[in-house]
Amino acid sequence: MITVKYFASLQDTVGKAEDKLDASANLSIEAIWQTLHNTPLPKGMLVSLNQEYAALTDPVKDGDEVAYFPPVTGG
Amino acid sequence: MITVKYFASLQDTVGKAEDKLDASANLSIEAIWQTLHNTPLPKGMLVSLNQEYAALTDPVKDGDEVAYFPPVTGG
Amino acid sequence: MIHILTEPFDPWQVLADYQKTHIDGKHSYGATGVFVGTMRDFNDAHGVQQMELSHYPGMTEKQTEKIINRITDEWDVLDVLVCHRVGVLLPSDPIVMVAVWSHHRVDAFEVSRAVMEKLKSEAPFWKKEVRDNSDKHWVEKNTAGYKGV
Amino acid sequence: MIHILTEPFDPWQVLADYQKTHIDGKHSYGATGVFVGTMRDFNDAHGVQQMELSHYPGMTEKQTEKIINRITDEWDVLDVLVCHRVGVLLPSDPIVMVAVWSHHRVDAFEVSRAVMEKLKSEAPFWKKEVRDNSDKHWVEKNTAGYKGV
Repeated sequence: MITVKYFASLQDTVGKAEDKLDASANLSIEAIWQTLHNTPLPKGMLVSLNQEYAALTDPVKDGDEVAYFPPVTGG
Repeated sequence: MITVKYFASLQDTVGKAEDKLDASANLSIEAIWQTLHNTPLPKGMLVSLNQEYAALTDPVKDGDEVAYFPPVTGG
Repeated sequence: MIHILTEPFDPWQVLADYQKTHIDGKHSYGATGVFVGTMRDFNDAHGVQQMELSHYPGMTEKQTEKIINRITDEWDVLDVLVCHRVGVLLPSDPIVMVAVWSHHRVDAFEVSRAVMEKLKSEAPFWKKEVRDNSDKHWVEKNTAGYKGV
Repeated sequence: MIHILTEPFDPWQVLADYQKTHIDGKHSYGATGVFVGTMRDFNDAHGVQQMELSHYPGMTEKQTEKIINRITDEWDVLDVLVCHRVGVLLPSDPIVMVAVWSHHRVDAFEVSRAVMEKLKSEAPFWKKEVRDNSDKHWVEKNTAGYKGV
Protein backbone atom coordinates (compact mmCIF):
# COMPACT_ATOMS: atom_id res chain seq x y z
CA MET A 1 0.00 0.00 0.00
CA ILE A 2 1.19 3.53 -0.84
CA THR A 3 0.14 6.51 1.29
CA VAL A 4 -0.62 9.66 -0.71
CA LYS A 5 -0.88 13.05 1.04
CA TYR A 6 -2.06 16.48 -0.10
CA PHE A 7 -1.33 19.80 1.56
CA ALA A 8 -2.47 23.42 1.46
CA SER A 9 -4.23 24.58 -1.74
CA LEU A 10 -3.78 21.13 -3.30
CA GLN A 11 -5.74 19.61 -0.41
CA ASP A 12 -8.57 22.02 -1.27
CA THR A 13 -8.29 21.08 -4.97
CA VAL A 14 -8.62 17.34 -4.41
CA GLY A 15 -11.04 17.76 -1.50
CA LYS A 16 -9.21 15.45 0.88
CA ALA A 17 -5.96 15.12 2.84
CA GLU A 18 -4.99 11.56 1.98
CA ASP A 19 -5.40 8.66 -0.43
CA LYS A 20 -4.30 5.05 -0.25
CA LEU A 21 -3.17 3.23 -3.39
CA ASP A 22 -2.33 -0.37 -4.15
CA ALA A 23 1.37 -0.63 -4.92
CA SER A 24 1.26 -3.36 -7.59
CA ALA A 25 1.48 -0.99 -10.58
CA ASN A 26 5.05 0.30 -10.03
CA LEU A 27 4.22 3.92 -10.87
CA SER A 28 6.23 7.16 -10.75
CA ILE A 29 5.15 10.04 -8.50
CA GLU A 30 3.72 11.82 -11.52
CA ALA A 31 1.84 8.72 -12.71
CA ILE A 32 0.30 8.17 -9.28
CA TRP A 33 -1.30 11.63 -9.43
CA GLN A 34 -2.55 10.95 -12.96
CA THR A 35 -3.99 7.59 -11.90
CA LEU A 36 -5.80 9.00 -8.88
CA HIS A 37 -7.06 12.23 -10.44
CA ASN A 38 -7.29 11.62 -14.20
CA THR A 39 -5.52 14.92 -14.86
CA PRO A 40 -1.89 16.06 -14.84
CA LEU A 41 -0.42 17.45 -11.61
CA PRO A 42 -0.84 21.25 -11.77
CA LYS A 43 2.32 23.09 -12.80
CA GLY A 44 4.60 24.46 -10.09
CA MET A 45 3.60 21.90 -7.47
CA LEU A 46 6.23 20.15 -5.32
CA VAL A 47 6.44 16.48 -4.46
CA SER A 48 8.09 14.44 -1.74
CA LEU A 49 8.84 10.74 -1.26
CA ASN A 50 9.12 9.49 2.33
CA GLN A 51 9.36 13.10 3.54
CA GLU A 52 12.27 14.02 1.27
CA TYR A 53 11.88 16.34 -1.72
CA ALA A 54 11.65 14.19 -4.85
CA ALA A 55 11.37 14.36 -8.65
CA LEU A 56 8.12 13.68 -10.51
CA THR A 57 9.77 10.76 -12.27
CA ASP A 58 10.95 9.00 -9.08
CA PRO A 59 9.49 5.47 -8.79
CA VAL A 60 7.30 4.62 -5.79
CA LYS A 61 7.19 1.23 -4.11
CA ASP A 62 5.07 -0.57 -1.54
CA GLY A 63 5.07 1.15 1.87
CA ASP A 64 6.21 4.55 0.53
CA GLU A 65 4.63 7.87 1.47
CA VAL A 66 4.15 10.33 -1.39
CA ALA A 67 3.03 13.94 -0.95
CA TYR A 68 1.91 16.73 -3.29
CA PHE A 69 1.90 20.39 -2.28
CA PRO A 70 2.38 23.97 -3.52
CA PRO A 71 5.53 26.03 -2.86
CA VAL A 72 6.09 26.43 0.88
CA THR A 73 5.24 29.73 2.58
CA GLY A 74 6.31 29.32 6.20
CA GLY A 75 8.67 31.42 8.27
CA MET B 1 39.94 77.43 28.16
CA ILE B 2 40.23 74.12 26.27
CA THR B 3 39.27 70.82 27.89
CA VAL B 4 41.57 67.91 27.01
CA LYS B 5 40.52 64.31 27.74
CA TYR B 6 42.36 60.99 27.64
CA PHE B 7 40.82 57.53 27.50
CA ALA B 8 41.82 53.89 27.93
CA SER B 9 45.53 53.06 27.49
CA LEU B 10 46.32 56.69 26.73
CA GLN B 11 44.89 57.68 30.10
CA ASP B 12 47.35 55.21 31.68
CA THR B 13 50.18 56.65 29.58
CA VAL B 14 49.63 60.25 30.65
CA GLY B 15 48.59 59.28 34.18
CA LYS B 16 45.42 61.40 34.25
CA ALA B 17 41.99 61.68 32.67
CA GLU B 18 41.91 65.39 31.84
CA ASP B 19 43.93 68.55 31.28
CA LYS B 20 42.92 72.19 30.92
CA LEU B 21 44.73 74.46 28.53
CA ASP B 22 44.65 78.17 27.89
CA ALA B 23 43.21 78.79 24.42
CA SER B 24 45.26 81.82 23.42
CA ALA B 25 47.82 79.90 21.32
CA ASN B 26 45.47 78.80 18.48
CA LEU B 27 46.90 75.29 18.23
CA SER B 28 45.94 72.20 16.23
CA ILE B 29 44.88 68.99 17.96
CA GLU B 30 48.30 67.51 17.27
CA ALA B 31 50.11 70.61 18.59
CA ILE B 32 48.06 70.59 21.80
CA TRP B 33 49.31 67.10 22.60
CA GLN B 34 52.90 68.12 21.81
CA THR B 35 52.58 71.22 24.01
CA LEU B 36 51.18 69.32 26.99
CA HIS B 37 53.40 66.22 26.77
CA ASN B 38 56.61 67.33 24.96
CA THR B 39 56.42 64.27 22.72
CA PRO B 40 54.47 63.40 19.58
CA LEU B 41 51.09 61.69 19.93
CA PRO B 42 51.73 57.92 19.68
CA LYS B 43 50.97 56.47 16.25
CA GLY B 44 47.55 54.92 15.63
CA MET B 45 45.72 57.01 18.23
CA LEU B 46 42.37 58.62 17.44
CA VAL B 47 41.27 62.16 18.22
CA SER B 48 37.96 63.93 18.61
CA LEU B 49 36.86 67.55 18.72
CA ASN B 50 33.66 68.33 20.60
CA GLN B 51 32.79 64.64 20.60
CA GLU B 52 33.11 64.22 16.82
CA TYR B 53 35.96 62.32 15.20
CA ALA B 54 38.55 64.83 13.98
CA ALA B 55 41.86 65.15 12.14
CA LEU B 56 45.17 65.86 13.91
CA THR B 57 45.51 69.09 11.99
CA ASP B 58 42.10 70.48 12.97
CA PRO B 59 42.38 73.83 14.80
CA VAL B 60 41.05 74.11 18.35
CA LYS B 61 39.46 77.24 19.81
CA ASP B 62 38.36 78.52 23.18
CA GLY B 63 35.66 76.37 24.81
CA ASP B 64 36.41 73.28 22.70
CA GLU B 65 36.73 69.77 24.07
CA VAL B 66 39.55 67.67 22.60
CA ALA B 67 40.06 63.96 23.30
CA TYR B 68 42.82 61.45 22.58
CA PHE B 69 42.25 57.68 22.65
CA PRO B 70 43.29 54.36 21.11
CA PRO B 71 41.14 52.44 18.58
CA VAL B 72 37.77 51.58 20.09
CA THR B 73 37.06 48.03 21.27
CA GLY B 74 33.45 48.02 22.40
CA GLY B 75 30.54 45.85 21.29
CA MET C 1 16.40 21.75 17.68
CA ILE C 2 12.98 22.59 16.24
CA HIS C 3 9.76 23.09 18.17
CA ILE C 4 6.46 23.15 16.30
CA LEU C 5 4.04 25.06 18.49
CA THR C 6 0.25 24.97 18.31
CA GLU C 7 -0.20 27.79 20.84
CA PRO C 8 1.08 31.41 20.90
CA PHE C 9 4.60 31.81 22.25
CA ASP C 10 6.63 34.67 23.68
CA PRO C 11 10.04 34.54 21.96
CA TRP C 12 11.83 36.42 24.75
CA GLN C 13 10.46 34.04 27.38
CA VAL C 14 11.38 31.02 25.25
CA LEU C 15 14.92 32.40 24.87
CA ALA C 16 15.29 33.10 28.59
CA ASP C 17 14.15 29.55 29.43
CA TYR C 18 16.15 27.81 26.71
CA GLN C 19 19.29 29.71 27.54
CA LYS C 20 18.97 28.76 31.21
CA THR C 21 18.43 25.06 30.51
CA HIS C 22 20.53 24.45 27.38
CA ILE C 23 23.23 27.11 27.11
CA ASP C 24 24.37 28.79 30.34
CA GLY C 25 26.97 26.76 32.16
CA LYS C 26 27.36 24.38 29.21
CA HIS C 27 28.77 26.63 26.52
CA SER C 28 31.15 29.56 26.58
CA TYR C 29 29.46 31.64 23.91
CA GLY C 30 30.19 35.20 22.88
CA ALA C 31 27.37 35.84 20.45
CA THR C 32 23.65 35.22 20.08
CA GLY C 33 21.77 36.04 16.90
CA VAL C 34 17.98 35.98 16.94
CA PHE C 35 15.33 36.53 14.33
CA VAL C 36 11.61 36.70 15.10
CA GLY C 37 8.97 36.79 12.37
CA THR C 38 5.65 38.20 13.51
CA MET C 39 2.24 38.19 11.84
CA ARG C 40 1.46 41.56 10.29
CA ASP C 41 -2.04 42.91 9.81
CA PHE C 42 -1.28 43.66 6.17
CA ASN C 43 0.25 41.86 3.19
CA ASP C 44 0.72 43.63 -0.14
CA ALA C 45 -2.33 45.90 -0.20
CA HIS C 46 -4.65 43.69 1.85
CA GLY C 47 -5.62 43.90 5.48
CA VAL C 48 -5.27 40.49 7.16
CA GLN C 49 -7.46 39.48 10.12
CA GLN C 50 -5.92 36.14 10.88
CA MET C 51 -3.69 33.49 9.41
CA GLU C 52 -3.97 29.71 9.33
CA LEU C 53 -0.62 27.96 9.28
CA SER C 54 -0.49 24.32 8.25
CA HIS C 55 2.47 21.98 7.92
CA TYR C 56 3.46 18.44 6.99
CA PRO C 57 4.05 16.74 10.35
CA GLY C 58 7.19 14.64 10.23
CA MET C 59 8.60 16.11 7.04
CA THR C 60 8.71 19.59 8.58
CA GLU C 61 10.89 18.45 11.48
CA LYS C 62 13.05 16.29 9.19
CA GLN C 63 13.66 19.06 6.65
CA THR C 64 14.32 21.66 9.35
CA GLU C 65 16.90 19.42 11.03
CA LYS C 66 18.57 18.94 7.65
CA ILE C 67 18.63 22.70 7.06
CA ILE C 68 20.18 23.32 10.47
CA ASN C 69 22.76 20.54 10.09
CA ARG C 70 23.78 21.56 6.58
CA ILE C 71 24.33 25.19 7.61
CA THR C 72 25.98 24.56 10.97
CA ASP C 73 28.46 22.20 9.26
CA GLU C 74 29.85 25.30 7.51
CA TRP C 75 30.06 27.61 10.53
CA ASP C 76 31.31 27.53 14.11
CA VAL C 77 28.05 27.29 16.03
CA LEU C 78 27.22 26.03 19.53
CA ASP C 79 23.45 25.66 19.31
CA VAL C 80 20.47 26.54 17.11
CA LEU C 81 16.87 26.77 18.27
CA VAL C 82 13.95 27.10 15.85
CA CYS C 83 10.35 27.63 17.00
CA HIS C 84 7.54 27.74 14.45
CA ARG C 85 3.83 28.25 15.01
CA VAL C 86 1.07 26.29 13.32
CA GLY C 87 -2.68 26.74 13.69
CA VAL C 88 -4.61 29.99 13.81
CA LEU C 89 -2.57 33.18 14.32
CA LEU C 90 -3.69 36.75 14.98
CA PRO C 91 -1.85 39.95 14.05
CA SER C 92 1.29 40.51 16.16
CA ASP C 93 1.54 36.79 17.06
CA PRO C 94 5.08 35.48 16.57
CA ILE C 95 5.25 33.00 13.67
CA VAL C 96 8.86 31.89 13.77
CA MET C 97 11.97 32.35 15.88
CA VAL C 98 15.51 31.35 14.96
CA ALA C 99 18.21 31.69 17.63
CA VAL C 100 21.90 30.89 17.20
CA TRP C 101 24.63 30.78 19.86
CA SER C 102 28.25 30.93 18.72
CA HIS C 103 31.73 31.95 19.88
CA HIS C 104 32.00 34.84 17.42
CA ARG C 105 29.44 37.22 15.98
CA VAL C 106 30.03 36.38 12.31
CA ASP C 107 28.64 32.88 12.80
CA ALA C 108 25.57 34.03 14.74
CA PHE C 109 24.69 36.57 12.03
CA GLU C 110 25.33 34.27 9.07
CA VAL C 111 23.61 31.22 10.50
CA SER C 112 20.48 32.94 11.83
CA ARG C 113 19.88 34.50 8.43
CA ALA C 114 20.74 31.41 6.40
CA VAL C 115 18.50 29.15 8.50
CA MET C 116 15.68 31.67 8.18
CA GLU C 117 15.98 31.85 4.37
CA LYS C 118 16.12 28.07 4.01
CA LEU C 119 13.14 27.64 6.32
CA LYS C 120 11.12 29.97 4.13
CA SER C 121 12.06 28.14 0.93
CA GLU C 122 12.30 24.48 2.05
CA ALA C 123 10.38 23.74 5.25
CA PRO C 124 6.85 22.48 4.45
CA PHE C 125 4.66 25.13 6.06
CA TRP C 126 1.82 26.95 4.31
CA LYS C 127 0.03 30.17 5.19
CA LYS C 128 -3.61 30.93 4.50
CA GLU C 129 -4.70 34.51 5.07
CA VAL C 130 -8.14 35.50 6.26
CA ARG C 131 -8.53 38.97 4.77
CA ASP C 132 -10.56 41.89 6.06
CA ASN C 133 -13.49 40.89 3.83
CA SER C 134 -13.29 37.38 5.39
CA ASP C 135 -12.02 35.86 2.12
CA LYS C 136 -9.54 33.06 2.70
CA HIS C 137 -6.54 33.15 0.47
CA TRP C 138 -3.52 30.83 0.28
CA VAL C 139 -0.26 32.78 0.26
CA GLU C 140 1.34 31.75 -3.02
CA LYS C 141 4.97 32.33 -2.37
CA ASN C 142 7.45 33.83 0.03
CA THR C 143 9.33 36.96 -0.96
CA ALA C 144 13.10 36.95 -1.38
CA GLY C 145 15.12 37.68 1.72
CA TYR C 146 18.01 39.56 0.15
CA LYS C 147 17.84 42.76 -1.85
CA GLY C 148 20.22 45.50 -2.91
CA VAL C 149 22.99 44.16 -0.71
CA MET D 1 17.77 54.68 21.27
CA ILE D 2 20.91 53.80 23.20
CA HIS D 3 21.14 52.82 26.84
CA ILE D 4 24.53 52.80 28.57
CA LEU D 5 24.18 50.44 31.51
CA THR D 6 26.42 50.28 34.57
CA GLU D 7 24.77 47.12 35.95
CA PRO D 8 24.28 43.63 34.44
CA PHE D 9 21.23 43.30 32.19
CA ASP D 10 19.13 40.42 30.90
CA PRO D 11 18.65 41.04 27.17
CA TRP D 12 15.49 38.93 26.93
CA GLN D 13 13.89 40.83 29.81
CA VAL D 14 14.93 44.17 28.29
CA LEU D 15 13.39 43.10 24.97
CA ALA D 16 10.15 41.95 26.58
CA ASP D 17 9.83 45.27 28.46
CA TYR D 18 10.85 47.50 25.54
CA GLN D 19 8.55 45.72 23.14
CA LYS D 20 5.62 46.14 25.53
CA THR D 21 6.25 49.86 26.08
CA HIS D 22 7.64 51.02 22.72
CA ILE D 23 6.55 48.61 19.98
CA ASP D 24 3.36 46.62 20.56
CA GLY D 25 0.26 48.57 19.68
CA LYS D 26 2.32 51.34 18.06
CA HIS D 27 3.93 49.57 15.13
CA SER D 28 2.78 46.82 12.81
CA TYR D 29 6.08 45.03 12.48
CA GLY D 30 6.80 41.70 10.84
CA ALA D 31 10.42 41.19 11.78
CA THR D 32 12.72 41.57 14.75
CA GLY D 33 16.47 41.05 14.49
CA VAL D 34 18.53 40.84 17.65
CA PHE D 35 22.21 40.45 18.37
CA VAL D 36 23.63 39.93 21.84
CA GLY D 37 27.37 40.00 22.54
CA THR D 38 28.37 38.21 25.72
CA MET D 39 31.63 38.21 27.65
CA ARG D 40 33.59 35.03 27.01
CA ASP D 41 36.03 33.50 29.46
CA PHE D 42 38.70 33.32 26.76
CA ASN D 43 40.21 35.61 24.13
CA ASP D 44 42.82 34.33 21.72
CA ALA D 45 44.74 31.88 23.91
CA HIS D 46 44.17 33.64 27.27
CA GLY D 47 41.70 32.88 30.00
CA VAL D 48 39.85 36.04 31.04
CA GLN D 49 38.52 36.49 34.60
CA GLN D 50 36.81 39.80 34.17
CA MET D 51 36.59 42.77 31.88
CA GLU D 52 36.54 46.50 32.56
CA LEU D 53 34.60 48.48 30.00
CA SER D 54 35.13 52.22 29.81
CA HIS D 55 33.60 54.78 27.48
CA TYR D 56 33.55 58.48 26.61
CA PRO D 57 30.32 59.76 28.19
CA GLY D 58 28.55 62.09 25.79
CA MET D 59 30.52 61.13 22.70
CA THR D 60 29.43 57.50 22.99
CA GLU D 61 25.74 58.39 22.91
CA LYS D 62 26.28 60.98 20.14
CA GLN D 63 28.24 58.62 17.88
CA THR D 64 25.83 55.73 18.47
CA GLU D 65 22.85 57.91 17.55
CA LYS D 66 24.69 58.94 14.39
CA ILE D 67 25.41 55.32 13.51
CA ILE D 68 21.78 54.36 14.00
CA ASN D 69 20.47 57.34 12.02
CA ARG D 70 22.88 56.86 9.13
CA ILE D 71 21.98 53.18 8.77
CA THR D 72 18.24 53.47 9.30
CA ASP D 73 18.11 56.20 6.63
CA GLU D 74 19.01 53.49 4.11
CA TRP D 75 16.56 50.83 5.26
CA ASP D 76 12.88 50.52 6.18
CA VAL D 77 13.08 50.26 9.96
CA LEU D 78 10.55 51.00 12.71
CA ASP D 79 12.80 51.12 15.76
CA VAL D 80 16.33 50.32 16.93
CA LEU D 81 17.38 49.69 20.52
CA VAL D 82 21.03 49.47 21.58
CA CYS D 83 22.09 48.55 25.12
CA HIS D 84 25.79 48.59 26.04
CA ARG D 85 27.41 47.72 29.36
CA VAL D 86 30.20 49.71 30.98
CA GLY D 87 32.01 48.94 34.24
CA VAL D 88 33.21 45.57 35.50
CA LEU D 89 31.89 42.51 33.65
CA LEU D 90 32.21 38.82 34.48
CA PRO D 91 32.20 35.91 32.01
CA SER D 92 28.76 35.29 30.46
CA ASP D 93 27.59 38.85 31.24
CA PRO D 94 25.94 40.46 28.22
CA ILE D 95 28.08 43.31 26.83
CA VAL D 96 25.91 44.66 24.04
CA MET D 97 22.47 44.14 22.54
CA VAL D 98 21.20 45.50 19.24
CA ALA D 99 17.52 45.00 18.39
CA VAL D 100 15.77 46.12 15.21
CA TRP D 101 12.06 46.08 14.42
CA SER D 102 10.99 46.33 10.76
CA HIS D 103 8.20 45.41 8.38
CA HIS D 104 10.28 42.90 6.43
CA ARG D 105 13.07 40.57 7.46
CA VAL D 106 15.72 41.91 5.08
CA ASP D 107 15.84 45.22 6.97
CA ALA D 108 16.02 43.60 10.42
CA PHE D 109 18.92 41.38 9.34
CA GLU D 110 20.86 44.09 7.51
CA VAL D 111 20.42 46.80 10.11
CA SER D 112 21.17 44.70 13.21
CA ARG D 113 24.43 43.56 11.65
CA ALA D 114 25.42 46.96 10.25
CA VAL D 115 24.76 48.74 13.55
CA MET D 116 26.77 46.10 15.39
CA GLU D 117 29.77 46.45 13.04
CA LYS D 118 29.72 50.24 13.23
CA LEU D 119 29.41 50.15 17.02
CA LYS D 120 32.52 48.01 17.19
CA SER D 121 34.52 50.30 14.93
CA GLU D 122 33.19 53.78 15.82
CA ALA D 123 31.57 53.96 19.24
CA PRO D 124 34.08 55.06 21.90
CA PHE D 125 34.16 52.07 24.25
CA TRP D 126 37.32 50.31 25.43
CA LYS D 127 37.82 46.88 26.94
CA LYS D 128 40.46 45.98 29.48
CA GLU D 129 40.84 42.28 30.24
CA VAL D 130 41.83 40.91 33.62
CA ARG D 131 43.52 37.65 32.67
CA ASP D 132 43.77 34.43 34.68
CA ASN D 133 47.17 35.50 36.05
CA SER D 134 45.52 38.79 37.18
CA ASP D 135 47.43 40.81 34.57
CA LYS D 136 45.39 43.69 33.18
CA HIS D 137 45.58 44.12 29.46
CA TRP D 138 43.89 46.64 27.16
CA VAL D 139 42.24 44.94 24.18
CA GLU D 140 44.02 46.52 21.21
CA LYS D 141 41.49 46.12 18.45
CA ASN D 142 38.25 44.48 17.50
CA THR D 143 38.25 41.63 14.99
CA ALA D 144 36.51 41.98 11.64
CA GLY D 145 32.87 40.98 11.54
CA TYR D 146 32.69 39.54 8.05
CA LYS D 147 34.65 36.66 6.61
CA GLY D 148 34.37 34.31 3.67
CA VAL D 149 30.93 35.60 2.81
